[in-house]
Amino acid sequence: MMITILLFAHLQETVGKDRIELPIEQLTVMELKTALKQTYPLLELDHVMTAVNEEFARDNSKVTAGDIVAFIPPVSGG
Amino acid sequence: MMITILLFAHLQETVGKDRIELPIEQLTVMELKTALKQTYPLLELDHVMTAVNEEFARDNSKVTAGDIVAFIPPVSGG
Amino acid sequence: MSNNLFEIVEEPIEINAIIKKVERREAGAITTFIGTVREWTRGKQTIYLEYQAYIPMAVKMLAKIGEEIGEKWPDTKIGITHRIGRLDISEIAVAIAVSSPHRKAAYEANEYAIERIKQIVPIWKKEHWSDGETWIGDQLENVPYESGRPNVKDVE
Amino acid sequence: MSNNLFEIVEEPIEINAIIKKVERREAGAITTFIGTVREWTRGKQTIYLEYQAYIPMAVKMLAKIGEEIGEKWPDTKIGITHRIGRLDISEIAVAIAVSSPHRKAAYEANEYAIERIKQIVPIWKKEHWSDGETWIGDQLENVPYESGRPNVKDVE
Repeated sequence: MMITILLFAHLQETVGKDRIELPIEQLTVMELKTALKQTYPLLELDHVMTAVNEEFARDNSKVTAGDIVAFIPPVSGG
Repeated sequence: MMITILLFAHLQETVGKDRIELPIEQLTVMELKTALKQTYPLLELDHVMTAVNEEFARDNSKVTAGDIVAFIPPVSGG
Repeated sequence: MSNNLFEIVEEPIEINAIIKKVERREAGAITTFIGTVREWTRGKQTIYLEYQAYIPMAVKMLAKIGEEIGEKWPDTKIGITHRIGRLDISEIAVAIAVSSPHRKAAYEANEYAIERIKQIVPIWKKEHWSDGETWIGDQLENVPYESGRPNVKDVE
Repeated sequence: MSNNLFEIVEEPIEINAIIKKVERREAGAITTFIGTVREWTRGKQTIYLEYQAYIPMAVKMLAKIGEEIGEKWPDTKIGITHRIGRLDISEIAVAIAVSSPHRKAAYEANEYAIERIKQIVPIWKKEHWSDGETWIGDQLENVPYESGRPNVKDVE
């Protein structure tokens, strides 16, 4: 099982793709951000919100294999 | 030359017509109201606004032959 | 519907036509207000409404409201159409559209317009209830006039 | 357009369709907000916009705004549609319609909805200016992110 990470807006352009799959069993949002920053130039991750399975989550929220994590930069709809 | 008086809403129904023409040269709005109350059952005239030539007017405004006077009960548009 | 920004009409109101009148490339926000005929008011059932207007003065007063708004919210553009005659439940009695570069002014100017319409525009509403009829005496709908002689038809 | 009250769409938005969704015989007031693509923002010219959304979550957040409004203004009914993809100047990006028995709630709930959309709904706007492109970083339009690698196309 994988954790799926969805990227949008400038994050997507920075990484060059719209999703990343990681073979991890469980970790926190904060640990996930740290892991991603080691692989990708995603310093902004410190400043974006996170959604787990389409609900906003905190840095200490747990992420488990099978979950979909989305990083939500400041929104600009409307 | 006549003064034309326009009636609307319940005033129109009370009098049974939508306009009255009076052969008067000049008078004030207040004098006109008093004159009308002698002929018609229009006691409410004390409580309605008056427009002379499509502009709101005061009780002491002058009305001259050729003018169009409208009595404006509290409005209920919208 | 014509291109006049301020109108009294007897036909059904097309909301898109009013919006079109105020659209501008520099405007990012358009608010509309649509006043429809409500079936129930404080437990009383309306069957239909009749609106009457002193038409030329009503148009003039709508334009005056437009001027007031132009002074208070200089970047806005507003269009107002009010319908008269017989209106059934859910039909549109009044439509107001305001465009503006930013949304705050579009909301404020729009709400100001409907408040002013209820104060200064010579239009009157006759409620035909399930149990009688009444000319509505003010915009708060709490000063009904007693019904005059029925069957005297509006001429305006 | 479907009958869902909260939608993310790729086609042009029909304002009448949104209004229809909230019409009710007991509602006398309907307010709408239409957000269009503005050509000029603080002296900068927009050529076109691109909106991207995290679609399932965006729909969920729009529905959440609807629930919040149902609690604050119990008599209202609201519909919100946001468009994504490429939008040209004057095209409709978002439309909000609120019906209510009385107008005050219809204005307030409508304005609340657009404020909340700009806070919690995962939708992002990329401005294509006459002199470059920028993902807009927040709803105040004053925190632009630096443009990423160009030509990496949005997939969502």
